[in-house]
Amino acid sequence: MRITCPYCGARGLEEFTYRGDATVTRPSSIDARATEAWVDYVYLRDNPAGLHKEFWQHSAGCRAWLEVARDTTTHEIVAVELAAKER
Amino acid sequence: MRYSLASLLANALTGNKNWKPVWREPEPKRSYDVIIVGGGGHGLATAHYLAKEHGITNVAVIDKSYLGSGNVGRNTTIVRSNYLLPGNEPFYEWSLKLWEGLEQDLNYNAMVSQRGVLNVFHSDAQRDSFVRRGNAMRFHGADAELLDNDQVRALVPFVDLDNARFPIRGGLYQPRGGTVRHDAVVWGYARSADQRGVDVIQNCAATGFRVEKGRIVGIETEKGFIGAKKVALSVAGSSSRVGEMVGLRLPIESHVLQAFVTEGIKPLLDTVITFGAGHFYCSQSDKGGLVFGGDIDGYNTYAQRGNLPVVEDVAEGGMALIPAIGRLRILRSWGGLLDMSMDGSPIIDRTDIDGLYFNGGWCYGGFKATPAAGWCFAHLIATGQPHPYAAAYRFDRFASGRVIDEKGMGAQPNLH
Amino acid sequence: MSQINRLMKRGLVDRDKSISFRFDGQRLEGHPGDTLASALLANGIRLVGRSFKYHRPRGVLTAGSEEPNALVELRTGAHREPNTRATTIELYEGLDAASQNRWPSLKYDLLSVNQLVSPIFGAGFYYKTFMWPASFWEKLYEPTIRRAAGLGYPSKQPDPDTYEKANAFCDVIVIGAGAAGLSAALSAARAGARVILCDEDFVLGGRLLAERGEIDGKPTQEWAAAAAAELESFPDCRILRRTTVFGVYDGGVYAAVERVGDHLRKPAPYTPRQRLWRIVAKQSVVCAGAFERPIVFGDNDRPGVMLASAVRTYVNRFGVTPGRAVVVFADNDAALSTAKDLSDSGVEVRAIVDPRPDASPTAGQAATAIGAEYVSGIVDSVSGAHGIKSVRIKDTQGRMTLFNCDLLAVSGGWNPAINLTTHLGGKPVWDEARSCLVPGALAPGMRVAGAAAGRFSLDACLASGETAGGESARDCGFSPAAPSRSAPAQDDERVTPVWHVQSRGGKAFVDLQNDVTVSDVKLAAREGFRVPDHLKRYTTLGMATDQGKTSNLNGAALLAEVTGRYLGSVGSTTFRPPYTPVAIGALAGHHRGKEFRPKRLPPSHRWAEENGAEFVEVGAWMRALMFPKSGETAQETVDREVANTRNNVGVCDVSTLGKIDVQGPDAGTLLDRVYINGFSKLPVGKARYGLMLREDGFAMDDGTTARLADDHFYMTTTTANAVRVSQHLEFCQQVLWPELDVQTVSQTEQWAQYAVAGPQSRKVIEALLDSGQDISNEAFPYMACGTFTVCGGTPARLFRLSFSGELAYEIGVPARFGDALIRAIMDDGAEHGIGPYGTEALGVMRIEKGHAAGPELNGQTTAHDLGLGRMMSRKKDFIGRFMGEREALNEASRATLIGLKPLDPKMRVSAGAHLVPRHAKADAANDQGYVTSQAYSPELESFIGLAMLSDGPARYGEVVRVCDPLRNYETLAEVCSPHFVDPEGERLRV
Amino acid sequence: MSDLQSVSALDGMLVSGRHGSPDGDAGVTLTERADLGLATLEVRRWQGAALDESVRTSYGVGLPSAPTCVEGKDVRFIGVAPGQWFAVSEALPNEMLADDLASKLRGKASVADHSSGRAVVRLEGSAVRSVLSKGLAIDLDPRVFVDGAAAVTSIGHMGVLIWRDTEAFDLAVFRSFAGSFCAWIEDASAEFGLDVVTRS
Ligand SMILES: Cc1cc2nc3c(=O)[nH]c(=O)nc-3n(C[C@H](O)[C@H](O)[C@H](O)COP(=O)(O)OP(=O)(O)OC[C@H]3O[C@@H](n4cnc5c(N)ncnc54)[C@H](O)[C@@H]3O)c2cc1C
Ligand SMILES: NC(=O)c1ccc[n+]([C@@H]2O[C@H](COP(=O)([O-])OP(=O)(O)OC[C@H]3O[C@@H](n4cnc5c(N)ncnc54)[C@H](O)[C@@H]3O)[C@@H](O)[C@H]2O)c1
Ligand SMILES: Cc1cc2nc3c(=O)[nH]c(=O)nc-3n(C[C@H](O)[C@H](O)[C@H](O)COP(=O)(O)O)c2cc1C
Ligand SMILES: [Zn+2]
Repeated sequence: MRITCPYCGARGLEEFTYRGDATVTRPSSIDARATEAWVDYVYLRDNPAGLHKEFWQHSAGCRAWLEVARDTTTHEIVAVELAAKER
Repeated sequence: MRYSLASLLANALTGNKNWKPVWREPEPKRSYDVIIVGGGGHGLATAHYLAKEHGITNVAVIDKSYLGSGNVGRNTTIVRSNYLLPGNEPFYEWSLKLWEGLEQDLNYNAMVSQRGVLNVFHSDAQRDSFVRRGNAMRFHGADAELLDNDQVRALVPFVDLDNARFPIRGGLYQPRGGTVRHDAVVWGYARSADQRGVDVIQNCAATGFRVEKGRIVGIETEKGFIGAKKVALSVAGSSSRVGEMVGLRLPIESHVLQAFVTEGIKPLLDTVITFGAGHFYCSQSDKGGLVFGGDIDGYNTYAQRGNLPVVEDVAEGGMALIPAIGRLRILRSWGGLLDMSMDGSPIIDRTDIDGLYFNGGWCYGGFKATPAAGWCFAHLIATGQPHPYAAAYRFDRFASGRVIDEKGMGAQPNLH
Repeated sequence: MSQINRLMKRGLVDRDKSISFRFDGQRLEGHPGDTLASALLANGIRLVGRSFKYHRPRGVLTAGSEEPNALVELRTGAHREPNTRATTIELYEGLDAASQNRWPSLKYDLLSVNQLVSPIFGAGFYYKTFMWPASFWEKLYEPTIRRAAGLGYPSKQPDPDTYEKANAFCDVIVIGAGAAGLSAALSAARAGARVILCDEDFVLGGRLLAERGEIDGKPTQEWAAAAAAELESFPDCRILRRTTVFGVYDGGVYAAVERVGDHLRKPAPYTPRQRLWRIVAKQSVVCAGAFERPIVFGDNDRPGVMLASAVRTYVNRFGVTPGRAVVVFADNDAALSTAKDLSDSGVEVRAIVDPRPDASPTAGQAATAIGAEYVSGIVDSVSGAHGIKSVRIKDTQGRMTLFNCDLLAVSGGWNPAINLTTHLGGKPVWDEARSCLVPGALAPGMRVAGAAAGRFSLDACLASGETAGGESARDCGFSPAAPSRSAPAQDDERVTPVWHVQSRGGKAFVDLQNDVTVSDVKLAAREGFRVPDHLKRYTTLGMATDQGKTSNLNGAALLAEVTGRYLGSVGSTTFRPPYTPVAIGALAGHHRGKEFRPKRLPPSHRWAEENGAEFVEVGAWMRALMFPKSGETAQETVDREVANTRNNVGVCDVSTLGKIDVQGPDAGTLLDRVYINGFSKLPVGKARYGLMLREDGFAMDDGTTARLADDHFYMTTTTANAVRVSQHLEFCQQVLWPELDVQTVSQTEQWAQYAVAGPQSRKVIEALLDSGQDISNEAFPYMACGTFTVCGGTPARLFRLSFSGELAYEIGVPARFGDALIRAIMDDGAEHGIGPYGTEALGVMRIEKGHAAGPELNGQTTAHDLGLGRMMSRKKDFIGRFMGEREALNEASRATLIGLKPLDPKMRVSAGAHLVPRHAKADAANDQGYVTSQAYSPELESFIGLAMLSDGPARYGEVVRVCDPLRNYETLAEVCSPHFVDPEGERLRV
Repeated sequence: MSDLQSVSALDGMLVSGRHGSPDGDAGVTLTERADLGLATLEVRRWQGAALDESVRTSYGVGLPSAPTCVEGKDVRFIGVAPGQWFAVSEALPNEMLADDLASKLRGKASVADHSSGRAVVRLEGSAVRSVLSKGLAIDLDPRVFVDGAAAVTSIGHMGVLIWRDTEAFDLAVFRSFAGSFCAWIEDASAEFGLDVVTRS
């Protein structure tokens, strides 16, 4: 598998570190009532057969965290973006 | 037909014409007391124990493909009970006990081979954590031995003990661990369940679930709707996909683990060995091939195949541990879909839907669990109560924090 | 024996030169250009091996990598390679090969008795027996089975050869250099594309080398040579001979192995035996050709039964005839050229046997032309165990004719080599017209041409190759010339497949290597194993080293027949990488032995070596474990190092700690969010200990962070977690809080950092400092940090931190001064009695101080467990806060950090031992914790330990059992505070 | 100046002279580029334009927005990540480069010194691409990896920053890996012959 890093270009899988589901958002509240949101954030995952939006870091390259849209049934990569949208 | 040397001889004399199918191929009935979705090791074992231990025989096991097409047919067949945490150890030890009596129970030779499982370590810190584990095993009545380098050398003379990048400093050994012939487990359980009246139905994927007033009433399949009082999911790497059909969002990711086998060779390796400084574990099959594997590929997938970096990583680990395998050739590599859970431990539990039960999250280690998982899952389905050995395998442990994290890697499935 | 079967003419062997080699100890000769198989055949040797289960005598079946029978042990000693296919071994001077799976000899093999009891040894017999008594399985049955299983013997010595890996990139990879592949490569290269052409063979040409046709008026062998020469002339075309593409992976990654030195007695100096190629290609053209398939009949495994196309290969390419009197048995017209080529070479063809119900007139004509008999019928039986002597042919009327012959050339048609087209999941599809599986959906960028695509005629191969090569180039942005050839719309080949024939002979083998017979397939079907995958798993059909290249489809056809199904609907098993078996060494390359993983050496490494240090692997680092003096035991060394540090002063390289520069206006805010305690209010010039959690609330790492400037912090992490923490921070910055203005970068490599610890440490540091810099206790108190210069202007960072619990400093200089600084420290410290200490002594001192480290920060512990619960800020959100506050993570009953003092100070508190109450049984029910770390404390003159104990801090003073049944050890110890030495920390502050 | 002797990262790791195949001219020459000024700069939030402006003023070039090199007055800037550059200088050796950058770019970029943290070697020769391709999984074709191109990647499990300077390749590897890097390069270049030139 090769991922096209928006900065470095296409590189082999071995240069990247996987982190998983990129659709989750860290809850903003630490209020006791936020339990469900936190459990969901930390432990529950989208795990679709098909298009999956996921975090990868180009850890052996530019170290940018990436949001990759990839088909989990074919490994086809549809889109790659930098996770940090502003700088 | 009972299997024995006598039956082999008798059949040989009659031209082997009288052997019967190992299981029937029934059409699904309109409904069952229990439908088990997933004809892997766990699903079939569950059916066997439901019938045998609980007398529940109006049961169907359905699988979307041929029996044993999932992980049970593609794993490296290592069985052991060398676990650390109290939530795990009694369960796996029970499983090992069931393996020990399996063939007599099933009247099927699954080639349970207690050739020993050796985990080598390379540092004092690693030794200390292995000792902690070995002692936990002893506390639970399992067998464990701490080996020094001479003892390691005696077991596996060709490992690179001293001249390695990470020299070996000893090993934790479980003599009762070993391997079991994977396909035989499938066929043995299927045959036994079938003989007890269970319908084993292949090529019949579950495609949907019918829930009425919070209670399961049956499932949609490729062969039409089948009614059921209880439905039990045991679909391993497909857990999320199947769960999604009934609205379950699971603490599980699907990952691929690759495995490899070399060309057959005369006996080389008489035990199961695991490298402690890289990703490599290996045993020799009865056919003569070295069966080995390493780490998972590390990304979510349903493609049932992996990529080259892991192949190389495993080979590097193999060469580092056993430099004599350089000239042996890999014959075939393949992959299986793992249901990696958030703490690396499994789930055997009820769901929020009445009558719907879940068994999954076995990660890369559920083959060894097959008998006990079937045993405990059957108990849960039959009695509605978790079996004591599987009492910790609950969904709610994630919310409560009572996770069972053997590796201490936290909620990142690909690190377990 | 001379080369009795060497033909006078033909072939690509150099008859002027001889190569001598050995087979089973017998000295033989061949020529350059031979394979081991062709040389054996030239010498009239037909029996080359024994089969897996029944130990049947076997000969050469094919001339390629699909060979199931002719497997040998190649080379000797540590170089021995079992199961090597004689058909692919290039002959070299001194080659030494032995037959395998036979005892005592190839001719007389005792285990061949197995075949007599084969009715019992049918498919899957072992599942039905060997169950009583249970204990006999490991003791008797299994060892017996195992000794019988396997084929060749592995060398048990380290592989003495070297391997390497290489990466290559191209526009178009062409796999296979037959008619199709050469055409494809030519059209792509001519268009200007970067091309890589791989062929597993050592000569390019594929079947062009084995046939006698013409292309553009040139004999095919010449055309192939010319095409190869033209390809060589393109600077952008790389030709890899002896290179098998064995796997297709995602993203256009093709894995190939090049046998760089296998055709030599030993690899040329400075070159590897094999090289793994990782080829990234935008487009690929698979031109892997096709495998001829056998027809299954009784005793079809006898030496002398050979595929018809292989016979042609031996005759036309190697100038060898595998026999002197030949019968051809084929269901297709293409195989007739075998008869013609043999006859043209002066070999007698006795008969052509055609099993097709609709017998073809061509076959009869072909027979007449060469004076052979034509029989419409089948092979009924074969005689001659070690090599066929005659075949009995049954014609359609049931009449039998006996033909004496020593070679039976068989062809059951062709199967495209679709293997590589399925590696990414593409399912092959059944082509009814051609009676074979052809590639289905292809991987992105992949094309298939020639016989691999089911285009069997030469014209079709050339044309489809040319088109595929051109189109691939076009898809890479080049403009290929219009194709010069057009493929015939319909291949002229008539296909009426005959999979097996009902004959009287003995066992009829479907899978030759694994000895799977027709009756095995029938038995499996009878027992319910009715899909190809079940058939495979139950009978092992297709699981041998050839992966069923010559047997899978015959097996499926038989299965279809016995289960009454249409073959096209039966399906197939899955092809998986590798295409042919690949040596593990090649996949590891350079990364073995000491080079398994790179090593990291800290700045003081050379100095430590000079000073007799013992080293230990800590992750990738090599760290000094201790500095033994002669005559000391390890314990004495460590005791001395500890005592000297506590009494005088010691120095230890701590450069391996992760060091992260955190800069920017929001640096403090980021730290507040990753640590459980606060950092934004830390004054400049101060350092603070911090603990960070994972988001699930468990501890992740700890370390000190110093504030060097308002917008500049310097974080340290544990050695083990340095990489993880960097990634974690980057995630926080880039994903969670991109709005923060903070930048992080690893500085681990930049700074050499030494801990100088002990009552005399200030004096040592003062001596290093350039004058005018004050580090008195007042000016530079505990937890101070600052920038200084040392030794005449070297910039240095100084931190007053202590892991040892003594007055201590960590001093950092740019790593290029690291070597000199440790020497300077030792020089300056000499008068104060300085001594180096290693990680072992460091560990002792941190245990004496009760500092948590790796064994306690094991990913299963919480801040509460580490006794740091109160550090968790209640004022802010931070990573892990919410989940860390879950009740289960803070219960008193959780195992919590404590100290242990053995009642008898001479007794160890063994790390890894479990803790149970003093008077309770040592079992799971009473298991209350475990020892994480242990040490001998010279200061306390006692062993001590750190442990995690349920409700620990409330139990100080209680005596518990320290149980280590694994090492058969037990002792009693008192629970105490983990701070054994100087609990108030007075020594730190002087 | 310091009394402490500076030791280069490759010192003692690779003997100078010929390694590997002794036949003909060495296919690769390795020269250590010691005492370079090496530093990273990372742009502060919203300071992109200002940083670029300051770099232009002080060093006479704009910062590249891709993994390529630009040659400024005394300093070469190499794009290594979004908003991050690796600076290399002979004129401002060792720590001087980072000091210079920090003083000139204050508030616009975070600067960190790496002059001691990397070993920089120059590889050149007829076989240089073949040798590098044994470890680098990037396309080194001269039309793809053009003069001035750069990449952060890895070589034999070691992190590396590589850039091309006409026909030579400069590689910055982490200091602690220098020994393993040397073992790797010795192995990879053995078939072509390796000439090692260390500082006299
Ligand atoms: C390469 C590899 C090596 C491994 N090595 C080991 C090891 O050495 N030791 C060990 O203990 N464990 C090992 N494991 C893990 C072990 O194989 C699994 O945890 C275990 O087999 C899972 O349980 P199972 O047998 O029931 O799963 P499976 O065999 O995967 O069964 C699940 C079944 O569910 C079916 N299914 C899925 N969806 C549907 C649907 N919609 N409808 C109907 N049926 C469906 C599938 O077809 C499949 O047959 C390994 C796994 C792999 C992949
Ligand atoms: N008349 C028939 O029935 C019939 C049937 C089949 C083939 N043929 C003839 O055979 C030829 C087929 O031409 P073609 O070019 O398609 O095939 P080919 O068999 O001539 O060439 C295939 C080449 O691919 C190589 N190869 C295969 N797999 C490889 C791999 N994984 N890695 C590297 N190399 C690999 C082989 O070594 C071989 O040289 C034609 O001449 C055709 O007429 C005829
Ligand atoms: C323990 C074990 C041993 C195996 N041994 C062999 C073998 O000797 N030969 C072989 O071709 N495949 C062997 N396989 C692999 C199977 O052929 C197959 O690849 C695997 O079961 C996955 O199925 P799939 O490749 O059809 O997806 C083995 C598999 C396992 C689990
Ligand atoms: Zn990148």
